[in-house]
Formats: sequence, structure tokens, C-alpha cells
Amino acid sequence: MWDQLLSTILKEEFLFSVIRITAPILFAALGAVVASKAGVTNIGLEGIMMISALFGVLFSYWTQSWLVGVLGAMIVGILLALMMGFFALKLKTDIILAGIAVNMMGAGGTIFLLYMFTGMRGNTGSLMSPNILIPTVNIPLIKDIPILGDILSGHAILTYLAFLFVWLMWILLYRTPLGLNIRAVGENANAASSVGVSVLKIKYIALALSGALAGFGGAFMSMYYSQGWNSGMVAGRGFIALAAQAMGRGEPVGAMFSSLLFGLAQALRTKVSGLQGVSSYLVSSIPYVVTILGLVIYAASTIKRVKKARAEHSKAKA
Amino acid sequence: MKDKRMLGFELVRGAAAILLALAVGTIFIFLSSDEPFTALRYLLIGPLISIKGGLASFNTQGFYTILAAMIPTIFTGLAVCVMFSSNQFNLAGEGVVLTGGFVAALAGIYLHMNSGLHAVVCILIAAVIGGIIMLVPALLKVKLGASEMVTSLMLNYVCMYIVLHYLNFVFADRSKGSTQTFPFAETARIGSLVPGGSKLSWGFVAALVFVVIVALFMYRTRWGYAIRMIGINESFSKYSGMKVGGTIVLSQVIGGMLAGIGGSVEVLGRYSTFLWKELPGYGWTGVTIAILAKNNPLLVPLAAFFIAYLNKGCQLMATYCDVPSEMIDIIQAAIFLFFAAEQFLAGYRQKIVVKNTRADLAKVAAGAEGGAE
Amino acid sequence: MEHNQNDLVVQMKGITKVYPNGIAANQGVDFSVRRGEIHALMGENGAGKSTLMKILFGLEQPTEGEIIVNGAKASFGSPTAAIAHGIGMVHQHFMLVPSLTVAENIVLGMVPKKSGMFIDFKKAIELTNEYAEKFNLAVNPVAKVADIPVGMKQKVEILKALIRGAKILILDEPTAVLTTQETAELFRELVHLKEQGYTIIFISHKLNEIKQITDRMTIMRGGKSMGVYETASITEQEISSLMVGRDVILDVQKDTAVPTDVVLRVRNLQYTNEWNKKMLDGVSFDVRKGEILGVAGVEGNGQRELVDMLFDLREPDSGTAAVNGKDVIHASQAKIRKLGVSLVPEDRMTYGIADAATIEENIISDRFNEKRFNNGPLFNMKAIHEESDRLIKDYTVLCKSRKQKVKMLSGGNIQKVVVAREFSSDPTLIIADQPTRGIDVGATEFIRKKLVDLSRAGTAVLLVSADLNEVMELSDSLIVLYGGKIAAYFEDTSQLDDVMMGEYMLGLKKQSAEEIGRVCHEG
Amino acid sequence: ASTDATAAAGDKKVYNVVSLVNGNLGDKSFFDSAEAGLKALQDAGRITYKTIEMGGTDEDQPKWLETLYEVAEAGEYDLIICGTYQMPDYLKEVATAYPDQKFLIYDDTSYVGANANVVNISYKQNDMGYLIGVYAAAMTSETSVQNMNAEKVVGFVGGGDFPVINDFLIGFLEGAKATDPEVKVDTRYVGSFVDTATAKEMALSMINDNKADIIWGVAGLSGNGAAEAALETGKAWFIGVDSDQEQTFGPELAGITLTSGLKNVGTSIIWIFDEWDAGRTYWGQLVNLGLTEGGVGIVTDKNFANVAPKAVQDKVLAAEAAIKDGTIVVPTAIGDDTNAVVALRDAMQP
Ligand SMILES: Nc1ncnc2c1ncn2[C@@H]1O[C@H](COP(=O)(O)OP(=O)(O)OP(=O)(O)O)[C@@H](O)[C@H]1O
Ligand SMILES: Nc1ncnc2c1ncn2[C@@H]1O[C@H](COP(=O)(O)OP(=O)(O)OP(=O)(O)O)[C@@H](O)[C@H]1O
Ligand SMILES: [Mg+2]
Ligand SMILES: [Mg+2]
Repeated sequence: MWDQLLSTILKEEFLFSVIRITAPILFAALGAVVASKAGVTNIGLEGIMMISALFGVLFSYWTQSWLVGVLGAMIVGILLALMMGFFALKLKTDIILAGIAVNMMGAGGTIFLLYMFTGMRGNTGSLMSPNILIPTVNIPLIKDIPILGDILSGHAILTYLAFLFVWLMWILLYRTPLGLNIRAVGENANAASSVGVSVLKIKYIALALSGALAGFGGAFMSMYYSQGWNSGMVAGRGFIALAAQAMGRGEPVGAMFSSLLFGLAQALRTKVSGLQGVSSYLVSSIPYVVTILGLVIYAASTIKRVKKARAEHSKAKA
Repeated sequence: MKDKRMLGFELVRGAAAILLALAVGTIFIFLSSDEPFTALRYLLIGPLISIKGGLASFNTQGFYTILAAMIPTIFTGLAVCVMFSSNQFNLAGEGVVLTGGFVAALAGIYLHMNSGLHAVVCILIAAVIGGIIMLVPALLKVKLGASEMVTSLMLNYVCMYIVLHYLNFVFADRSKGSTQTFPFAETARIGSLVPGGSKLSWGFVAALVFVVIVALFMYRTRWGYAIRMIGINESFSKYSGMKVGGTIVLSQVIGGMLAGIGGSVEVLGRYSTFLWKELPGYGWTGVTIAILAKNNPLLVPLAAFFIAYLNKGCQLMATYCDVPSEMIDIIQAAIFLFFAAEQFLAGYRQKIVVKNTRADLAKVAAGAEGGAE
Repeated sequence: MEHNQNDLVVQMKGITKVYPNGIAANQGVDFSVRRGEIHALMGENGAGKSTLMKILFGLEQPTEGEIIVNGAKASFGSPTAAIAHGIGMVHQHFMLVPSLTVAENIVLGMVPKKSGMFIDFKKAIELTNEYAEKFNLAVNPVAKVADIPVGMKQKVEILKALIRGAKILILDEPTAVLTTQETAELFRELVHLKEQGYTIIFISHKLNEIKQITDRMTIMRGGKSMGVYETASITEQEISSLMVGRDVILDVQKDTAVPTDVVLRVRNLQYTNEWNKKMLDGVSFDVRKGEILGVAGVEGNGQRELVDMLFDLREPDSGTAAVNGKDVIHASQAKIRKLGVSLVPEDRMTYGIADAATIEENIISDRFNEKRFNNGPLFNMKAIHEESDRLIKDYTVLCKSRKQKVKMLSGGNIQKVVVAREFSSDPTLIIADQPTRGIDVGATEFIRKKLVDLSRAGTAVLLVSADLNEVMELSDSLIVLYGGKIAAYFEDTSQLDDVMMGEYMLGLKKQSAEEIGRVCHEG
Repeated sequence: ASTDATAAAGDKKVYNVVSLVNGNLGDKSFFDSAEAGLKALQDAGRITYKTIEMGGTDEDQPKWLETLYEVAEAGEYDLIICGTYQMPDYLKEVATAYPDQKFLIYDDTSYVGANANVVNISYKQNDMGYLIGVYAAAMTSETSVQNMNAEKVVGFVGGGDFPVINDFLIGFLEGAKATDPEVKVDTRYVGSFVDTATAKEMALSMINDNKADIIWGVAGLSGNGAAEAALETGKAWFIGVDSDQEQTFGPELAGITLTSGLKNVGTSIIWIFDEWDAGRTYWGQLVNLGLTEGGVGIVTDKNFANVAPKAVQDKVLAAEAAIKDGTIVVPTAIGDDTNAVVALRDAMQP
């Protein structure tokens, strides 16, 4: 049984699937990162992903262009995030409540919206056809490298974009004035406003970025991962993204590794579910248990590292 | 005195928020319904007033239904109040409600006891299990500094899958097509207060009792006090000599116990077997309620009533009109957004404040002059 | 004089500010400043000084009134607008981002760019250095703000304003956290700025400072202006009475101490901080029952670390400290309190209070577990009310009722709440860390007097203060910390003068080990 | 009023019906099917009806009972219809409280005539699963057919590990085993009826790791993910469930859908009214509709006819005949204490 598992895991296809599973979570996790850097907990990622997943399908169906679909999803994501911002920042609605409200819209509101726009219920059926799915690309040189090519090449454009965004996000946060403002606003809003940085504006921008990223994540779900939208399809990935953000200590690269860890756990779950005599329920809990364990190990090691550093430090002094 | 004047404002503000949210809902209702006015009527007054043949009458059954719907959410609302009070963003209420309901059901099936005592024991077991579950995010936070929000969110899923595993593989009643346990013993059931489908059980009374207990605990005991102080300023509490870690754990455990009780009371009071197959959602509702109640246990029933009323109204609207039932989510979302908007009508509020302060100052001045003469 | 003395650069007319909590912090205040002067804004805690200045800086919007800058009516919806009018403000509480570097903090909001979109870090550092040199405000541009001492933070704040082209500088209690030397340095700089045509609005509670550098002053009391005065033609006594409405005795009367048993015994404390700087190096001393031992020294010479060690906020590398023979280094704060130790913390907003809780809740935070406040599981509310009412009265905390939230109080009254709690727990040892920092004369006098009373009643007091006058005046005996070591011990403080103290504090002089050793009353 | 009644008595009665959906329409499955049946009846002028969607989450559960009480209390309906295995306990309570009210519950076998005012319709999904199992097992080694490999592995993507789903599964396993004992069935459960992405991952793993070339999706909307996996890899076929998914899918997905197992809720409701009008009623009874009554079936036009070799088609039709005449009795997973399905499932897991 274990060798059977091993044989499926030791395939390029396994790592390929890890990357695929990671992508939508990574988008949302980066969304969580940029929002939290600006001091906003965006718990509405799940809802934003749901709604933009729906609009991604609708836009691409209306225009028969995947690109318009993805952009539409992104814009919807931005609008939703700005709406959250309006309530949370302007009207001072508790941000958590605003997030829950958006999630509510994502759960039931989407069904209503779909009905309003198309008369369809529950899912977009055959609106999404293969020719308007987000295309996959083979990367010229890499694709010919054995093993690595099979793992890294042939993903959807958006998958690459997700990983590219990790780097872009880091640049944004640590190398641009906007990023500096975002970090300053998140850490000490008074300090930022006392030098004329508009806290509100920066938070809106960060939220909009967060929404855009979640929008990409949503589009990935309905325009590549699945061919079309159905209610509930995001299935907690927005929450997982929050976990990835926290586990990655709010840093883009950290969030990427946490997302990958989750992707790995989820891929593992898929494989383990194919073994004899396993409980599908316990198997389903693997990704979540792994996330908790990951968090624990990370936290414990941080504490240990600090302690060790201190110990060494005192020893050096003695 | 000033507080009273502000209370009036808060009422106006709340009403305005609801009206505005309803206006948003109304737009959607008009977009999707041929009979928007009827729909609105059901939404707004339907839960309590039923109109038959032009005669309006109090909808007693509807009222009971609303009260019954408050039972689990009062408990989860209280649980979240206690947990949030120590500034812990613990969202594991969901998982605990589910698990609490499950273990209470098992105790109701497999233990044999006298009426009355049996139900209490089931609930106690659920409370203990709930408390134990909450130890996970609490200890991870206190000992390792792991974010309780994340661990608790993940823990929900872990709870769910573990419960489902045992439900399916160990405790399922296989004569049924849907996954459920065997029925629990009569002795374990929580009796209804009124007949009918509302399932308004003694659990409601218990919930209200717990409101008082939790309020007393939070505002009239040293533990509740420590929890609140830690929530406001942890450094201060530590400096004052409080046992911060222990108190945080205590607050989470109490929250877990309350959520566990909520799950068990709901299951034993409403159903005859355990049949939940997913996270039941009461934990999230609890978060909403705690936020609406501003972590004040005494306001929890009010917030719970509001949510239950709204739910019922939306449900009636969907049932008797052509507004799709999912409309509920949009209206609720809008209401939450506006209702919790602190700055909503802030300009108007400021005007009242300025006016009041002016009046006070004038009075003081007049008093001073009067005294001088 | 090239410029016109009567050229009013800022005029605020009829400013009224009602906060959302209903407090009328300013009531029809008129305030004006001449170009090129140093203008003091004085008043007790809560008089409305900060509020008035926040309005001028666009951080708060006035409920009523108008602002005229350089002769033109202005309205500042945000600091951006104020900055554009050449106004800069250094806030009472630091407005810095701890995780960013000094340079990043300074250029925040006006970041130099390269390639059109990236931060030009080099330029930022250059800019920082350039201004630091120009205004003689030495800072380390690449250090993280979290890691720098308060004095440097203050300079960073001033640089922040200057670099934005501020011609009108508002300094809200800038010297509250500075050492004498730093203050002197700052004053030189302010005078220098004034000579260059800068206008400075200066808020301080310290009368001598005001007398020293300001040209004119506006005095506020209870949200209203008490008038404008030429500094030269008003005495300190007059200022005080205008501020508080009575004459204040600044000298604390105290009898000679009769110290008895050792209460706090500290031996050979060693501490190296995270950046490998030796902050405490073999510090040993005793504090005896009935005496006030002062700890003087330029800030950053180990005072904070010392207090932190004694109250379990940090662990030393080695060394011992015991209260009545019981170890406090490895004890929790709860245990330390049980030993009868009280602390008036330097950072009252972080440690001293829970701002969203009521006065009463803040007062009982160290004693709510005691039997007398509990009836079984429930609180004995009557006892608690009595206790808080008594302390509010005894310590003259200005408030509506014990149910008022502490954050609604002014800084001085907040400090009174802290002190009321710490002084009333029948302590064997009080550690008072900057007990009167940033609070008004009345409150200062009150707290000092209480401290003396307590020590005379048999409490051991360790007084840490950056205010040299304060330590010299209050302490019975005194140690000077320099570079993490005790540089001097004075058994009797009555003969001390500040010049000599300064020499020890600046490391120009050091007593012999033998002389210092006398602070350990062995045997 | 009395004249109206006599007038109506002359004609066929027009029933006033309410259908309670403990979920939402748009499932492309039994709720939609029931709705279609009712619509057809209304269009034929035989009933007037109203559908109430009560929502399908656990948080919606309290509404189910409340709504049952409400419509029973209203007394306006000749028949109250509800369905699924989640409703019987609620129905029992309300049916007992309102003995004069007539109820119908579909897609449930557990109600079993506790009340004389309730008719209980169930569907032999195990029989249907058997046919699909025969079909899949016969096809998987038909390498002449595009996308089929020689490996004898097929897949089953279930929505969750519980009796109703396993009732499909046990038929599927039995059918496959009977057709070719060497056939392996890779069974995995998504644990959700809406998580298409996870279903897709599972199907991909079946196809890539175990060489499954036919996957039956019994997982509601999640099943679509399995279909997409088959389409994208170009190495497998999909089989649908409940409704004819060759019709609901777009052309690409329909193109790789071999057939669908049908659960004809709508037809069964029409059938009940036919019987009612004909004077045959089943109050207090369980009517278990199988292949004969048209309660379940499999789609045999389209791809079944076009793609499957004649021999395979014959095997399926023969099995259908055998089930109808009782030669083959398919075990059920519902009410099976021994949980035989688990043993069989593990035995056939590749
Ligand atoms: N943001 C605020 N919201 C509500 N009340 C405030 C706020 N800021 C200040 N106050 C109140 O306004 C009054 C004046 O405060 P202000 O800060 O202007 O006093 P101050 O003269 O600066 O005092 P201090 O010397 O203590 O700094 C005080 O009673 C204070 O409690
Ligand atoms: N948003 C607020 N609501 C209520 N009170 C506030 C608010 N912001 C500040 N305050 C209170 O108003 C008072 C004045 O604030 P400010 O920032 O001027 O400093 P301060 O602490 O009063 O000054 P000092 O240290 O000189 O006493 C403070 O006591 C503060 O706690
Ligand atoms: Mg101030
Ligand atoms: Mg094959």
C-alpha cells in the first residue's frame, strides 16, 4: 500500500498537480498578504473568489474571450474589495463583519446573480467551452528538460502569473514608494498620516490589490481548474489562503511556501484517497491537519531559534 | 443624561441602517420579482404578522420559530463574546458546535439514565469536549504564538472530518438512507415548550439563563474581569500580576464549553438523531452576533433575535413570493454592513454631540453666573 | 530686524473643538504666532494644547473657527494641506514606523525615486544625512527605528518636519523624553532655526525651559486661552498660577530619611542587548526601607534595562536581585507583586492602563483577587466601588465618575490613576520610573509629595528619572548610571549641584570602586 | 362552492400541489427532475403547483420541518411533495400531526409506510449502478474504442462515503465484477458535492496513476470535475448520473460522456398522478421503482449507441433484462448492517 502511494508520489505528475493546486490559493494568499501589510484582515477572500469566479465565466462567455473573462473577474474582485473598504474604512464597519458579509454574498448571492443574469440555477452549465478556458503554455527551453520540464511546463498562464506575483509583490512592498506607504500605514497609520500619506487611500489601494489577486484566484477556479462556475466551488480556499498568509508571517515568499505546503497536502490527500481501506473523511482532513502542524512546527522552531540565539549569545558573553 | 440622548441616536441610527440595507435589498427585489410589495411585506412583518384574507393576526408559530432559531446562536454568540473579550480571534465555534452536538447525541444514545439527568449529562459531556477542543488553538497561541485565527479555522475542518468519520464508520444507523445516528433515548431529549414544528425547547430558557450567567461571569467575577482586561491590554494585565496565558486559555475553554453546550442543546432539543453532515454555520452566526452585541453578553439575545427575525423574513419571502431564496444572503449582507457601520450617520451624530455639549456648557455657565450673583 | 515683528504667520480665531465623546477640548480659542518667534503654548494636562495644534496641522477638524496662515484663510482637511502651507509638527507621542529605517521614516510620503517607480534608497540616505548635517541633528539613517534610542527618535521627528520644508514647526512636548544634554542641544538648534527665520510653536510643561528659549507664550486653561504674554515680562510663579489658577510650590518639603533594613538587594547585574551592546555591567546596589534611592543618568545608560530586570520584563545574563531575600529575577510579575513590589512604569499607555476600561477597573487591576473584593465567586462590588471612589478622591483624579473610560482622561489624570493604584497597595518597594514625565505641574507636585510620604512611612523607593531636578530633589541618596555601570553614589543628596552631576552623567568623572561600593549596605 | 365541487368531480380533478425542495433547484438532478415532472403536469392542466426552495445546508435544516408544518397547516394542498433521505424523520412528525393531509416523499426508502397518508417513492439506484458497472467493465478493455486502454481499471468519484452514494457504488461494483472479475474500480470520495476542483484532481490521479479510462461521477456538481479531467487528458471517458448529462453538457464534455445513469424523479411523479387518476393509490406504501417502472434507467441513444461495440451494448441490455425478470438481484447498501459495500470496494480498489 505504501509503495503504491510512493510510486504515485514519485511522479512528475504529482509535483505538477501540487503547483496546480497551489496556484489559486497563492493568488488569494498574496491578496491576504498585501491587505494585512496595510493593516487590514481580508477575511472576505473566499467570497471575492466565488463572485469573481462567476463573473469570469460570464464575461468570457459574453465576449468569447478568456482574457476579458480574467480581467472582468479581476475588476469584480477589485470592486468587491473596494466595497469592503468603503464600509470598513469609511463607515467603520468591523472589517471582519464586512468580510463575512462578502462571503455571504459569495455563497448565496452568486446563485441569485447567476439567475438574474442568465436564468440558470446553481451552475453555469455549458457556458464555458474549452476554447475560452485560460490557455496553458509550454515554456520553450524548460519543457525539454527531463522531469523538470514535465513539472514546470504546461501550466495555465495564470499559474505562472501567480508565482510571478510573489516576486512582484515583494518588489512592490520592499522596493517601491507605494509598498513603503503600505507597510507604514499597516504598522503605524498615525505616522503615515502625519507626513501627509493618505491612510485611507493607501488602504483602499491595498484592498483593491487584494481584491484583484483574489479575482485572479477566482478566475483560475472557474476558467481553468473547472470549466465553469458552480455554487460552493471555491470550497474554503479563501480561508486556506488566510492560513497561508499567517503561516508565511505575512511575507510574500513565506505565503508562497505555505501555499505550496497546502498544495502538497491536498495533492497527497488525492493520492491517499486512492488507497485501499482508508477513510475518505480522515483523508480529507489531511490538508488541514498539515496546515496546523506546519504552523505549530514553524512557531515552535521560531521560539527555539530565539532561545538558542539567546543561549549562544549569553555563552559568548560568558 | 448625555448617555440617554445618545441612546436615542443609536436607535435612529440602527433603524436607518436597516432601512438602507432594505433599500438595497428592495432594488434587487424589484429586479427579480413581479410582486415586490408582497415580497417586502413578507420580509418585514411576515415573521410576526400573518395576513390571511385581509386579516392581520399575530403569527404565534412564527414567533416561536424565531425564538427557537435563537437557541444555538445565543450560545455561540456568548461563546464568541467570551473568546473575543480576551482579544483572541478564535473561529472554531463552528467545529465545536458540530462536535458538541455529536458527542451529546452519542451520550444520548449509549448512556442510560433518568429523565432530566440524562440530558444534563449529555450537555455536560458536550461542554467538556468543547472546552478540550478549544485548548488546541488556545495552547498553541499561548505556548507557541501560533495565530489562533488560522488554527481555529483549520480546526473546524478537522473537527468536521473526524465527526463525519465516526458518524459514518462507527455510529451510523445503517437502516437509514441518509447518514445519521440511532435515535437518542427519550430521557436525553430536551422537551419542547410549545407544540408544533418550531421546536422551541427548554433550551431557550437555558440559553437565557446562560446569558445572565455569562454576563455575571464577565462583569462580576475576577476571571471575567481578567479576561476583559487582557483583551484590552495584555501588557498591562501581565504587569498588573495577572496570569495572562492561563486566563486566555480559560476564556477559550469557556467559549468552547458554551459552543459545545449550544451544539448539544440544539441537537437534543430539535432533532431525534444526530444528522449534521457539515459545519452547521452557527459558529459564524455567533461571530456576527458577538460583533453586533459588541461583546456584551446582555445584548446577545437581542442580536440573536434580530438575525433570526431576518432569516425568517427572508425565508417567508422566498417561500411565498417569487424572490429566489438566495436573495436572503444579499439582504443580510447589506444589513450587516450598514448595521455595524459605526460611522454611518456620524455627521448627524456629531451635530447632536455638539448641541448637547453646548447645552451643557451653557448650563454650567448659567450656574456659575447664578452663583456669582 | 529684517522681518516685521507684527507679521502674524499663523492666526487661529475662535477655535472650538468638540470631540465625538462630547469633550469640548477647545472653546473659542484665539491663538496667533509671529513670524520668526519661538512661541510657547502652556497649560495643564488636558488644557487643549495638543488639540489646538492638531487642528493647526490638519489632523483634527475644528467644530468652529478659522485658521489664517500667512494672511490667507486656510482650511486643512489633512496634514498634507498643512504641510503644503509649510507647517510641520513633532508630536507628543512618536509618529514613527518601528520596522522602517530612519531614512525610510524621514522620506515617507516623499520618497525619492529611481527609474520612475522604485525607491532610491541611496538618495534617501543622502537626503537624511544632508539634512541631519545642515540642522546638526545627528541620526543613523540605516538603523531601524525600533532599535534607536528616544533621543534619536525625537531628532528623526524634527528632521521629518524640516525635510518637508516646514517653516512653522510645532513641537508638542519635545523635551519630555530628552536628557538635559539633549535638551540643551535641541534648544541650541531651535534658536539656530529661529535665527534662520523659522517659526516655532513650543509646548512644554517645564517652566524653566519655556523661560529659557521662548519669546512669547499663550497660556491655556480648561480649553480656553488665558492670554498671550511676553516671556521676559512674566515670572514662573505668574505662569503657574495662570495655568492652574493658584500658586504652586515646586519644592517638596521632606524630613531626613532614617533608612533601616535592606529591601531590594541587587548584585552584579549583567545584560547585553539584542544588538550586542552591553547595557548593564556589574550593577550592584541596595535600597533600604524608608529611603528614596534615585537613579540618575542620561537616558539610554541602562536605566530602562535595570527596571525591566527588576520587574521581569527582561532577563539578565547574570546577577541577582532579591526583595527581602526573595529572588525577583526569575519570578513572574504576579510573584513580584506578591513580594510587595509596585511599579510606576515609564510607558504608562502600554503598561500602566487598559485604556478602554473604566477608571475603577484600572484601579483594581493588581488587587481584584484579594479576599476583600470577592464574595465567593462573585465580586464584592460595594468594596470595589468604595476602594475606587476613595482612591479617586485621595489622588484627585479629575473625572466624571469611576465608570469613565480611562482613555477619556488627560495624560496627567491617567498617570494619577496609575499612581493611585501603585502607591495604595501597601508596597514594600516602589519602583517609580519617570513618574512625572509629561504631566502638569499640579499633578507632578502631587505625585512627588506622595512618594516622599510613602518613603517616610517606611516604603523603600527606587526612583528612576531623567529629570535631574526631580532626582536630586526627591532622592535621599542617589546613584548615577553611565554606560551600564554605576559611576557614582551619593549617600546624601543635599550637597549636590547639577554641574558635578553632569560630569558623572556624561562620564567625565567616576568615583572609585570603594566609594561606589558603599551603596551595598552589607551586613 | 358545492356546485363547483360537483362540476370539478365531473372532470378530472386538478390537484393543488406544493413541492418542498430541501436544497435548491438547478442541481441538474433530482430536484430539477421533480420540477420538470410537475411542470409537465401543470402544462397538461392536471395540477397547479408551487415549489418552495428551503436550502440544503445543515443551517437550513430547521426550516425543513418548519416549512412542512406551515404547508400542512395551510391546508390548501391536495398533496405535499418532498424528497431525499434527509426528510423522512421530519415528514413522519408532520404526517402524524396532520393525518388528513396527503404527502409524497421521493428518493427515500427508509420511510416505509409509517403513515397511511404518505406515499413513499424510491428508486433502485443499485440496479442502475449495476448496468453502468456492466457497461464500464465491458468497455474498459475495448482498445478499439478511442481513449480506451487495455488496463482493466475504471473509476468511481463519489460525493461522500454514505449509504445513498454507496447504493450506486455497490451496483456498479457488482456489475463490473460480474462482467469481468479482473476489473478494478478506483473509488474515491470528494467529500463535497460542489468542489469540482478536488473531484478533478481525483479523476486525474485515477487516470494518470491507475490508468482508469472510464469514470463514473456520482457527486453532484463535483462530478463535472471528473468529466473535465477525462476531457483534458484525452485518455478517458465519463459517465453521468441522475439526468442525461450528454444533454446538459456542452458539446466537448458530451462528446466524452459514454452514458448517464438516470433517476427519473419527474417521470415517477407523473406516474403517481396517472395511477391516482386511474384510481390506484399507494398511501402508506413504499413504491420502489426500478428499471421496469422507468424509475431508473440508463441513456442508450447517443454515445451508447454510437461508441459502444455491439457486443458491449448487448451485455448491458442482457443485464437489464435479467434484472427486470429477477434473474439478477442487486444488493443494496441502504440499510445494510454488514456494510458489504466497503469490503467489496476495498477488494476491487486497484
Ligand atoms: N481624540 C480625542 N477624543 C476625545 N477626547 C480627546 C481626544 N483628544 C483629546 N481629548 C480630550 O480633550 C481634552 C484636551 O486634550 P488635549 O490633548 O488637547 O490636552 P493637552 O493640553 O494637550 O494635554 P496634555 O498636556 O496632557 O497633552 C482632554 O480632556 C482630552 O481628554
Ligand atoms: N480617540 C480618543 N478617544 C478618547 N480619548 C482620547 C482619544 N485619543 C486620545 N484621547 C485622550 O486624550 C488625551 C489627550 O491626548 P494627547 O494625545 O494630547 O496626549 P496626553 O496623553 O493627554 O498628553 P500628556 O502626556 O501631556 O498628558 C489623552 O489622555 C488621550 O488618552
Ligand atoms: Mg498634549
Ligand atoms: Mg482500460
